[in-house]
Amino acid sequence: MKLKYFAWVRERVGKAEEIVEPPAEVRTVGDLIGWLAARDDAYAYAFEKPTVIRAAIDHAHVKSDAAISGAREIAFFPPMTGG
Amino acid sequence: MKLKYFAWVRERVGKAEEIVEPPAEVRTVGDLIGWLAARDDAYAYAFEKPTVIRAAIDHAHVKSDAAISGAREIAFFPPMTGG
Amino acid sequence: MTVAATIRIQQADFDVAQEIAALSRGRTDVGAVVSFSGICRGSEQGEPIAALTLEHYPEMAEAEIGRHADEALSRWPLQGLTIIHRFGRITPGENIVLVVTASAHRQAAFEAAEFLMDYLKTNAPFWKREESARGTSWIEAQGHDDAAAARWTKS
Amino acid sequence: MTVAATIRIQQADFDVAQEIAALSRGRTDVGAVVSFSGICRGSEQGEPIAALTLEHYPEMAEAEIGRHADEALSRWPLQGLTIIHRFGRITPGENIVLVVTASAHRQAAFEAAEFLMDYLKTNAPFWKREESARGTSWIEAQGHDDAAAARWTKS
Repeated sequence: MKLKYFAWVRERVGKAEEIVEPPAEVRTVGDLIGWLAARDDAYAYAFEKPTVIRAAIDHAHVKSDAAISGAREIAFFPPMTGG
Repeated sequence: MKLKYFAWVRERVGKAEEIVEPPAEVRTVGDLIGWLAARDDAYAYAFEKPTVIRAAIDHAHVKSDAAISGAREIAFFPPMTGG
Repeated sequence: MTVAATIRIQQADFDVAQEIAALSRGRTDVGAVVSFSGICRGSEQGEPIAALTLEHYPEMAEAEIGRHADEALSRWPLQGLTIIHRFGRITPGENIVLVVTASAHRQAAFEAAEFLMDYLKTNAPFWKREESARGTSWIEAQGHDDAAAARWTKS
Repeated sequence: MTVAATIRIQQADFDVAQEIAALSRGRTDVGAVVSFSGICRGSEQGEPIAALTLEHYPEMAEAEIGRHADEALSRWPLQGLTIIHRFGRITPGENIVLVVTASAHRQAAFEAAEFLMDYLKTNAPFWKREESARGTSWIEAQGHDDAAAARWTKS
């Protein structure tokens, strides 16, 4: 699946997008955050406060307990500040 | 004191303004409406439903129990429909 | 900062764009501009109309709108306020009334504009007469306009 | 009547006047037009800023704004709706966002515009970074914006 990062999440991770293949036990958005955070210091820093991170699956906002199976694109970003 | 009439009150009374000198016992806006309504059929028609009539003394909205002593200009009109 | 409201009661049409620009152009302290334009519709209660004629009480309209503008300026942190109300004969599609509010924050700009429109509808001394195929008649006041105005009364 | 919203997510500036006119010109069924323009201020939390840069998530911004436009059209009797949100570098005094609503009645036009602005602030995938003498930093979301958006949730 494709992951996208925006704003300071993007800056901390150090890339705007990537393709990942998480193991089968990574079932929810929350699991995915935990799995990413364990990768290296950059990801750990980006996801150090998981409750602040917002997520979207296929362009729609989701909560951290949302299932990721079947998702084509998952995005992580800080709370939005548009308008 | 000067009286002014607007919208259908003006049309029914048949004039836009006039000078009147009500007797001393006419103390409030409500008294004045009663005194005017007793003048002739045109005034009686204009003021047939006193609760619908709005009044202003010297350009400020007032209730029917407002005292008229000292007023320079009293206006009568239907509920407003501007905006 | 002292903000003065611009209030105009006029027969002539006005340019919404120009009034909005006047409150924001060249300024960097305004974050939100809300405009409300009231436009003459081509029908009233389902009946086609040819025109509206607005009668008004000039001295009182000025006093009354001025008081409400001052109240809006005291209740909300506005950086600009423009109110224009036309009188005379107005045909469908033409402007009737304009309120423009400018503020650092959107909530203040929205609320002040709504407050002023609610009060203009119920308290400003203007009366609309409609012209239709059936002749001319005075438009009746709407109870829901009074209810809308009442929500701004401080308890 | 089916009303389609006009939604544009663009780097270029827009002309508020032209967008308002597009919703009302030549029409006689529109009685009320409300516009909200969000403008880049010259300071944030008391600090002067040189510019904002808006990052966005294009596909999601389109989807998200489209959903909220549809919700506004289903909740209020609108006759026209335009939403424009800019991205990229924007300097103080420049436009950021525009919502224009047209309706037969003022309450619908006001409420729909407020609803959309509250949701754009909290749900549309845009992020503002500010440039100041101290460097660049991401603007933090405001809790009162979430509270403003929450008031539209149907219970």
